[in-house]
Amino acid sequence: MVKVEFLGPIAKEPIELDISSLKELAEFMQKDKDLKEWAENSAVAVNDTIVSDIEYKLKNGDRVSILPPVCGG
Amino acid sequence: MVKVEFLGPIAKEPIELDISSLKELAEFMQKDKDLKEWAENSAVAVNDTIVSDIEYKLKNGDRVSILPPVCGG
Amino acid sequence: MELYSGPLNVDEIVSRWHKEAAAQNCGAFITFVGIIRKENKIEALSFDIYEPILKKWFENWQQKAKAKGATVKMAHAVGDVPIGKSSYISAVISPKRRVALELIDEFVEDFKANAPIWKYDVIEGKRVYAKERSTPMNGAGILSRSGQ
Amino acid sequence: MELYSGPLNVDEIVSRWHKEAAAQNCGAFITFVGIIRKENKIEALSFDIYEPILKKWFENWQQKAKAKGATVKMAHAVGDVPIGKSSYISAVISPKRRVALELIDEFVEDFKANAPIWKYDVIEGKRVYAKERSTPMNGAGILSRSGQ
Repeated sequence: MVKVEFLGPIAKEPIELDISSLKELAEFMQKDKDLKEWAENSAVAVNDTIVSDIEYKLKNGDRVSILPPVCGG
Repeated sequence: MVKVEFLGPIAKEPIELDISSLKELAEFMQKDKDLKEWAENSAVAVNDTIVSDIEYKLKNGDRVSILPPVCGG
Repeated sequence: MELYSGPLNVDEIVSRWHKEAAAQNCGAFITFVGIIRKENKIEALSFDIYEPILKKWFENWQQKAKAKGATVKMAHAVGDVPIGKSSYISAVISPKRRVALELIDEFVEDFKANAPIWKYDVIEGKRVYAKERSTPMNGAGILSRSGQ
Repeated sequence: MELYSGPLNVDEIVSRWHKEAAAQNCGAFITFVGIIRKENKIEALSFDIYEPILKKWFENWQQKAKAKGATVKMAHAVGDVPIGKSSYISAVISPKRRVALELIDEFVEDFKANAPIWKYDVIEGKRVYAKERSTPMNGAGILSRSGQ
């Protein structure tokens, strides 16, 4: 299982998904009306490292974070 | 008469010269062994305004400042 | 990297970093302070921070600065910061002026674009995500259809 | 523009300017502090300032900053400043981050090149003009043979 957590303004509790790649996560998010929009503009981290390869393989116990648009300062 | 003052590291007291242009001041400075060197790298102000036209006319009572290379900060 | 609950004590932080710069025999010390402006009906701004990734982002900058002989510093507020108070300070300590001036610019701009911090306007006690002022991070959109 | 005899009280000056930035409802406040570094056999640096032209230079920058909605500030030491102490602070107060980052760079660089301030190394109590580190001002050399 992979834990997916939604950061900042995405008002959603963490979920556990049975997926093995970011591509599968993308498919999951695109099916969810609320998450679809965030998929458009969010970055993704796996175990706290930003990943930009959609083919990235996920393994059991991985933690994925969804990071929406930022504005520090 | 025109008063000429030498700023910063130029170890020289102010002088009074009977000149009517910066060109004449340039000629004067080039004749002086010590001042010649400062003429190479100094800027010039007339009555506290930087002047970069060598043809600039001086009138009685004008105050000319010689400003050697700077390093604030 | 320093995170504080609520407004920053800018005087204390800047004073301490300034002493550090002097102790490191560095000639140039630049600080950028972000102050909450009065705009529209905002009472305060509020911030969420995801610390693990912010820490990595900052450590990466620390390395980048080190390679140029410099040090970067950063402090940020978590939670509410009222108008007129400060939420953010970043700094560069460097022996060289040019390095310091260039680094502060890159550091602050990359902070704005990639530090995992979310901003909310506080209006009538409610937090409203500052969506229009926010920037998608590097690599954003890979989970979208067009990202593939 | 503030001139002080000897080292600057950086904490006091930065704190005061920071309050001014907040009072002006400006979101960005940048300071550049120049600290005396230990180098060679130097005990201190020493500064001469020609105030009338420095004042004009600064007023000109104040106008330039105003046209961009910003304010510039400056403090400098006159006379001796020992190692580890600060001789120079410049600052930009601006509603906008980009304006502040660009102005501080231009302001500090132009200061270095054109503010009528002369620097001396103090070695065994004697002032030695820092000739190699100094820059001819804009318009320098017009009194030389080649300047005509």
